[in-house]
Amino acid sequence: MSRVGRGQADGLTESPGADAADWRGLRIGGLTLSVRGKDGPSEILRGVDLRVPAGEVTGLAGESGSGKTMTGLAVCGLQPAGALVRGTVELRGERMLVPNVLSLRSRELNRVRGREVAMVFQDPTASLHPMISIGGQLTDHVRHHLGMSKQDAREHAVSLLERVHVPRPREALSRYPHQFSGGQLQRIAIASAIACAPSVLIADEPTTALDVTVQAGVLRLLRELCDDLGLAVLLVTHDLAVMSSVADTIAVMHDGAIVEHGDRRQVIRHPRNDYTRSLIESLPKTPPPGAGPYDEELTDAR
Amino acid sequence: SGGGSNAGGGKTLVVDNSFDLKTSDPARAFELTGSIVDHALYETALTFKGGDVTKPVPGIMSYKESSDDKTLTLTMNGKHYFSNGDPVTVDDVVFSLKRVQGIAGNPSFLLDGVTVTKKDDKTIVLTSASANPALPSILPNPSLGIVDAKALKKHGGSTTKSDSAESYLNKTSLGSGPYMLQSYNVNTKVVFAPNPHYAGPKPAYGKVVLENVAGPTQKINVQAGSSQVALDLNADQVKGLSGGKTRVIKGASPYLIYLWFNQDAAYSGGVTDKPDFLTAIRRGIDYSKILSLAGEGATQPGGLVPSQFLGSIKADATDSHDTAAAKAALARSGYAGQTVTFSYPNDITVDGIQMETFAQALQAQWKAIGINVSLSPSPIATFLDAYRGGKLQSGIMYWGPDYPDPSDYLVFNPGEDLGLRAGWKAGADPTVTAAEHKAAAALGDDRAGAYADWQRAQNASGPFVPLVQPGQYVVTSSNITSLQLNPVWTVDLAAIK
Amino acid sequence: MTSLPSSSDVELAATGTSRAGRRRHPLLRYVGIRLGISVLLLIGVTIVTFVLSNLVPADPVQAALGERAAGDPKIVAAFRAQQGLDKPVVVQYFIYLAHLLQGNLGTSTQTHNPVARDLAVAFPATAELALFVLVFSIVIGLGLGLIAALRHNRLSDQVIRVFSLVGISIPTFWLALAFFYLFFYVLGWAPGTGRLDPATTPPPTVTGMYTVDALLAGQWDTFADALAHLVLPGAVLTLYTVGLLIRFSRSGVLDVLSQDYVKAARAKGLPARAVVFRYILRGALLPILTIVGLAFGSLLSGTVLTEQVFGWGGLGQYAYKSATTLDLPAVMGVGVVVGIVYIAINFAIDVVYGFIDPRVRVQ
Amino acid sequence: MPADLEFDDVAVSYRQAGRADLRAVDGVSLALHEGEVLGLVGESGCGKSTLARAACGLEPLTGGSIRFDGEPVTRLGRGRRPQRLRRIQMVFQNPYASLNPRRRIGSQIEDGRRAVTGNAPPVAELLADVGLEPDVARRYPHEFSGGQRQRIAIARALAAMPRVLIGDEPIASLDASLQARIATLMRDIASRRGVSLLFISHDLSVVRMIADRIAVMRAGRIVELGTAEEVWAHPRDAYTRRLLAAIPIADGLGTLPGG
Amino acid sequence: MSTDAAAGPGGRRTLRAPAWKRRRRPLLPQQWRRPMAIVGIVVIVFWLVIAVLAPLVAPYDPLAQEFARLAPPSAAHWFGTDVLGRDVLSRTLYGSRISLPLSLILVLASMVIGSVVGAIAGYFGRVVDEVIMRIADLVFAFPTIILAMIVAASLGPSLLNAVIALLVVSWPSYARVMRSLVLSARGQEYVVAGRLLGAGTVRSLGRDILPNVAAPVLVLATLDFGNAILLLSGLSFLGLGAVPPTPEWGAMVSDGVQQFSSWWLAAFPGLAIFTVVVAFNFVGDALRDALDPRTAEAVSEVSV
Ligand SMILES: Nc1ncnc2c1ncn2[C@@H]1O[C@H](COP(=O)(O)OP(=O)(O)OP(=O)(O)O)[C@@H](O)[C@H]1O
Ligand SMILES: Nc1ncnc2c1ncn2[C@@H]1O[C@H](COP(=O)(O)OP(=O)(O)OP(=O)(O)O)[C@@H](O)[C@H]1O
Ligand SMILES: [Mg+2]
Ligand SMILES: [Mg+2]
Repeated sequence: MSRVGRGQADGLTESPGADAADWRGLRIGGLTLSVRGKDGPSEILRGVDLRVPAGEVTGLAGESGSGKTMTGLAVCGLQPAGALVRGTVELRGERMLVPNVLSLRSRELNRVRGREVAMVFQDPTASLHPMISIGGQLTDHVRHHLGMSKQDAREHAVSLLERVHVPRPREALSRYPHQFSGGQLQRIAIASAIACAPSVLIADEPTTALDVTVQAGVLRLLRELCDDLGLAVLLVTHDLAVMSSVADTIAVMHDGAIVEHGDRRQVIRHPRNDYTRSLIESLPKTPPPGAGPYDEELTDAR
Repeated sequence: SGGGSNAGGGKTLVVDNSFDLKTSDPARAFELTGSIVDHALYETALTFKGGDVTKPVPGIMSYKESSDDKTLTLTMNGKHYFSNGDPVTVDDVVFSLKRVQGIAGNPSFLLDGVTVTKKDDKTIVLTSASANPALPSILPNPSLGIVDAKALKKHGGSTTKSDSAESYLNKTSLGSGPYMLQSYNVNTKVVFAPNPHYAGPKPAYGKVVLENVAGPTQKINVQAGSSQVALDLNADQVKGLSGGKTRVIKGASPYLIYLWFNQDAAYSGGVTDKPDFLTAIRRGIDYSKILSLAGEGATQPGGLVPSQFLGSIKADATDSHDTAAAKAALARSGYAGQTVTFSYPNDITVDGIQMETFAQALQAQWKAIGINVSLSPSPIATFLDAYRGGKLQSGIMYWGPDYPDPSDYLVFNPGEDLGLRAGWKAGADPTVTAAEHKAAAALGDDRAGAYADWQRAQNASGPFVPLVQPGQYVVTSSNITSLQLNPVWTVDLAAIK
Repeated sequence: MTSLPSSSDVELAATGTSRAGRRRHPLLRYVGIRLGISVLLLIGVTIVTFVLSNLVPADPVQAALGERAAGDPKIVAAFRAQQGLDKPVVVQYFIYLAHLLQGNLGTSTQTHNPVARDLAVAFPATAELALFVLVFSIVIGLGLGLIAALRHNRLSDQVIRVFSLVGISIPTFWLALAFFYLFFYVLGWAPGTGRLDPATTPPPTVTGMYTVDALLAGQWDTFADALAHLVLPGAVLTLYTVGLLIRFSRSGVLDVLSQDYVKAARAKGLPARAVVFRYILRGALLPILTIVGLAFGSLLSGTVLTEQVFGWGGLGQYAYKSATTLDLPAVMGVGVVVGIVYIAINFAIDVVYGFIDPRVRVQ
Repeated sequence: MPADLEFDDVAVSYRQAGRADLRAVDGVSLALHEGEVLGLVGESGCGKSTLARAACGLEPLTGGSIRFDGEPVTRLGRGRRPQRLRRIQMVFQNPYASLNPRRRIGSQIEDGRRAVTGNAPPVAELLADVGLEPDVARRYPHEFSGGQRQRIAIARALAAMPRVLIGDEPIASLDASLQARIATLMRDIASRRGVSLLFISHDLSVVRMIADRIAVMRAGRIVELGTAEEVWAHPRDAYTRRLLAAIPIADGLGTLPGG
Repeated sequence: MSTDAAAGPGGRRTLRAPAWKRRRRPLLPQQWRRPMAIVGIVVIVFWLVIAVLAPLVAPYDPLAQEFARLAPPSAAHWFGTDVLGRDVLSRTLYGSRISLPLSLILVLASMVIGSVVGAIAGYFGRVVDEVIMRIADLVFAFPTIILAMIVAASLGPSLLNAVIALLVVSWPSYARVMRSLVLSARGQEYVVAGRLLGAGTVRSLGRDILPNVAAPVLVLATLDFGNAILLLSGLSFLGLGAVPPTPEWGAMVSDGVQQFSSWWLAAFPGLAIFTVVVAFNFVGDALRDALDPRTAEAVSEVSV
């Protein structure tokens, strides 16, 4: 838990004030995180600065172990027990303004996460409870946060499943995770994340466990949701190709810090940082396959 | 909480006993607890008065013995009634005795060679093939309790092996004793209620609970007042219990704890069948230590017959501790350090004492004179199996009287039951056998002397070493004023006041 | 390994559904298989008990008959014939099995009672103790295990762990003695041995468990008495069982805590209570259930030492007495009964598994 | 071109409790020519690994036959693998699981050398081949990164002087930055040593870089087979087309893959 | 939590590997620094020293019956004397020479037997596996102590027979753990790789599988050690184990039962049992924590 943040804790403000029009989304400033490791404390994040504006997909790339996941978790207050977090995570949504998520007490935090900040994890088979029905997992937080009745929540869940293109949504509610394919599960997980209409969605490698064809579908869905709902999406992935296709801006992380953040075209084509460059150079040099219609329109689909 | 509480009509008495109960059918029961139970439920043809077992007295019947001790005439003695109100008849007595013989249960040997005949409605005659001077002393045995023949026949009772009345008798007693069975659980407790038709004086307690409790716990129970009588405590346990809330009653136990050494070359290991070795063994025993282990009241027996019985003798000088003599004898015996295996049952106690305690003490004492002994404990069941087969090299065991007569001890002779267990075959020791025959044949006042002579012959060359006759202790709460110990039925529940 | 049904997920989903829909009563089939396995195990148990008792080198006749009677060949022969000991072993087994199916477990050589009747008294005694212990242990053990796991590596976790390890490390026979000495002998707080005060008449038998029967009969004094007698042996066994349950529920919950779905539930902003009871406990339910079943099984047979000290007159004491006196019908009876209970519990747990785990339920 | 490894109508089924058998590989006919690099692509669960395992004799065939050097590949039972078949070697997906953590690198590679008679190259040479210093032979697997481990695994496979090398998604568990490098390494070594390579991957863009020919598999069947360029540029099968369309391209243009 | 677990053979979660520097050997010296483990080790070392040096540290001969009987603890006899007038302290100290080596033998023997049987079941699978595991199930279904009692009662009491009796009931837990470990190890890629390079059954089991599954089994053994002491002393307590005058702890406690008011007879040997058992449990628990989670699971499933 944050020690520094406590001092300025003024909790969260429902409905943002006058400066609300300024910008919406998530702003991470000077985020550091250290855990007590086997040989003394080790810094996992060393001052992460990142802006995730609403209506955009912000990609967070970097090699394994660079701290991408930890950044996402820290934003939701899900850092490992005993970890020391400092810095600010400012959240500005339609309904809520939180000067620093890190300084919230757990009950306040519970009002924020799931409702304003939602998270999608890498492996959908692991992130859904195997013994609770899809309906149960889609509605419990909705009823908690929005105070919906059971019936309303179920109707809402059906519309959510429709939204993420899960076939036969009504039947799906009474089924269990093992009865779905990985891609469907990831869609369900996304549905659960957007159920309370959050303003920020953190997706931690949402497609790594999926096949390319399925991945393509999920990526499209993310893009669609971001555009339609005006979500601020933080997409964590190590795959620059994936990043290149959906992210508006790309941040590259190395050893617990952001080393480069810029427009995706600029980052991919003209990386400024050496580390980014080495990442990009290691990609297979592949022209686009012949089959797919090389669609100019799609290129700047926003 | 149970102590003397007034439950229903009368006071409740709780007696703690470490159960060896198997059945309450008198014709089948032959264990200590069974005797306590059956003595309270059933009257016998003859009986003993209090703790005196030297002279049988009339029970349901009075007796007259023929001069050759072969015929015993029993005559109905006053009126006795079963708990259901029916009078006890001669037929009931005949049926009961024949049933014991017929169903071939544990106690049927008591009437081996005895023919039971009804003479008339008042008299029966018991005839034995050979002189049977012990018969009057055998008849008070609770196993020979008189059951209601008419009622029992209705529930499968018969005088043959087809008898199936046992389970009925384990629920309902059919006796004329002071109590009748109220409830019976072979593992936990037996509860008695007074027999309304009992011919004798009404017992002091309206309800008696005989409860299965391990020895050490009995002590606590009496101290805590949750029971009034504890039957299985040893000298160490009763220390400090006299006075105050509890009272200790001491008596001599009828048990004889003895050692045996196998005479069969196949099992003797070339050691235990040497007379000199046996001498070393006897002189190597520190009886004072043994007696201190057995506790106050224990005595060193002179022979195999316990002190209460006719023909018992006192220990003499040859049975004293003398390490020098022991070592000398050992040297003569040619013993060369072989390990002698010493067996004993480790899950039973005699008057609260474990055989194990003695065994360990003896092991150490013999070690001091140079004999290596290794102890070999086993549960009584496995122990008996090997022991009865005569396969054990040596060991310690006890003998409880089947009936209070020295003839019960003739089994310790060459070729007899216990003699064989020590590998002592018939004809192995003519001197002892001669003495045995003399004792068995003796009549009347000659018997005591003949049995004493027989025991001395045993001591001189036999494989048995009488080790100790323990003391018997009963702890009662101080409000118990009268309790009589008896070697045959341990304690008369009805006589406790 | 995960092998996600793949291909374009939209397509396959349709076929997946219909396939699942067509399958008939997968649960029934599952239960059937479990039942079959249980029956096989049961037969195995009867064979083992039978073989074991026949391997016993000592002669049961000697143990059953008294000093004098065992020397009498007539009596011995009568006894052998009555017990069926004169027939070939295989025949004996089938006779045994046939009797078993009729609920006839033979007659104890020691108590002269039908073994079934002895067990009908001994089993409820132990079951009462075991259930009493189990109820307390589950409440305390699972609660503490949960707390320890949730407070992983903090002081409370360490304290609970030490407590649990101490619980499973104390020799029960010694603790039983110590408790008895202290609370009965020295302090006089607890009642003595046995299940009831000697003067108390047991309540009319319905279940054979005195507390339950007393309640059914409305005998409050008897109930209080029976309960008071349960406390000491109960406490001794509870300490051990609690230790066991803490240990396993803690590790079970820790396993679940590291699962992504717990993280996901927390990320949804659910209150801590909902996360714990809805997500964590449900996830840990199966391993915990297994442990509870095992604990009950081990309680049934693990009471031997405690029953010995407290003179409980239950299955443990009965087993001990029959084993040492080589009362073979009784030993076999105990073996079969404990085996049946163990197998039945495992079967029940398997079935419950099937009901609560959708992966089994709708495979 | 003569074929080193020939699949002829191969089928492999798995038994499933309470369900019909699963035909994981369903009538595959395929030939791996001498010195060729054949890429096998397809989605998760389509049967790629099963086919690879069958080629090593690790799965019993339910139909068809696999021939190596003209002789059938027999099932690997309890006994030791016949000398002849040890010329087929495999590199596995997970570099963390494919090396015995309790044994030194050197001795594990030695195992490979001892597997076949004949003069296998020395350990140092094998390590140099995969770009590692000779002195790493004394170390244990946990001291290496994933990429290094995969190199070691390749060296071990090469030590047995294989004629056919099968890579079952050898790059799938590596960091993106390493994938292309390891794939190229495998190709280079294979061509240098004249080994035929069956390279399995679900990443078409990498396979395309190194394979001579590409086979596309779906639900246990080969749906398309052709030269790398053909398959990449002019896929005939609809499924292949969809697969290709789904590949995201790191061009910085924001092209959403088709789904 | 490092991602190591996920990088395990199942490869269930991560498709990519974590950085190599995070990879650690399973046993960390860190685990030994926990207070519980330290206490455990100190106590075990204490008892080991006592066991080795008993003749030097014990004040008297444990068998000498030369003192006042049933004397309470005093300056001359710290732990008092027993029924036969032996020094309880000396007997308790000498007791470590009985319990520790015997439990070790029991644990080692059941570990070896169980592991071999379990490894065979896991490696060969199919019928072999079925038969072996059903037998193990049977032993589980049969009440441990009762089974041990029957064996001990029929073989006759002796420590060796008690060990044999307990061996009969204790091998299956090792077999189960070993089987499940071998079962998962069998499919490991390095095992398959070894087989492809021509390793036969023996070499594959001995080189690739067993060394890699030894750690959890050893941890189970440590955890089981306490259990073994408890069971052995329990049998002796029932008179089915140690033969007098051997100073065995369980038998000494049982002597104490006979003399309730002489509390010192039972109290001290009981404490001795407790300290050893709890020490082994402390160490075993710490060791289990040090194992990586997947294998720890296999251990925890069985050690009831
Ligand atoms: N629970 C934890 N406790 C301590 N350290 C942790 C924990 N989880 C992760 N770490 C460490 O934090 C660092 C960053 O991990 P993180 O999971 O954020 O990396 P990542 O960039 O997401 O990598 P990947 O691409 O493999 O998912 C790593 O060095 C990792 O070992
Ligand atoms: N041992 C097995 N038992 C039963 N089914 C199996 C087994 N191994 C694989 N399968 C099934 O066979 C099918 C093909 O599996 P295979 O491992 O060959 O696929 P793959 O193409 O290698 O997939 P991936 O890309 O995920 O490795 C899958 O549906 C899988 O679930
Ligand atoms: Mg990550
Ligand atoms: Mg595969």
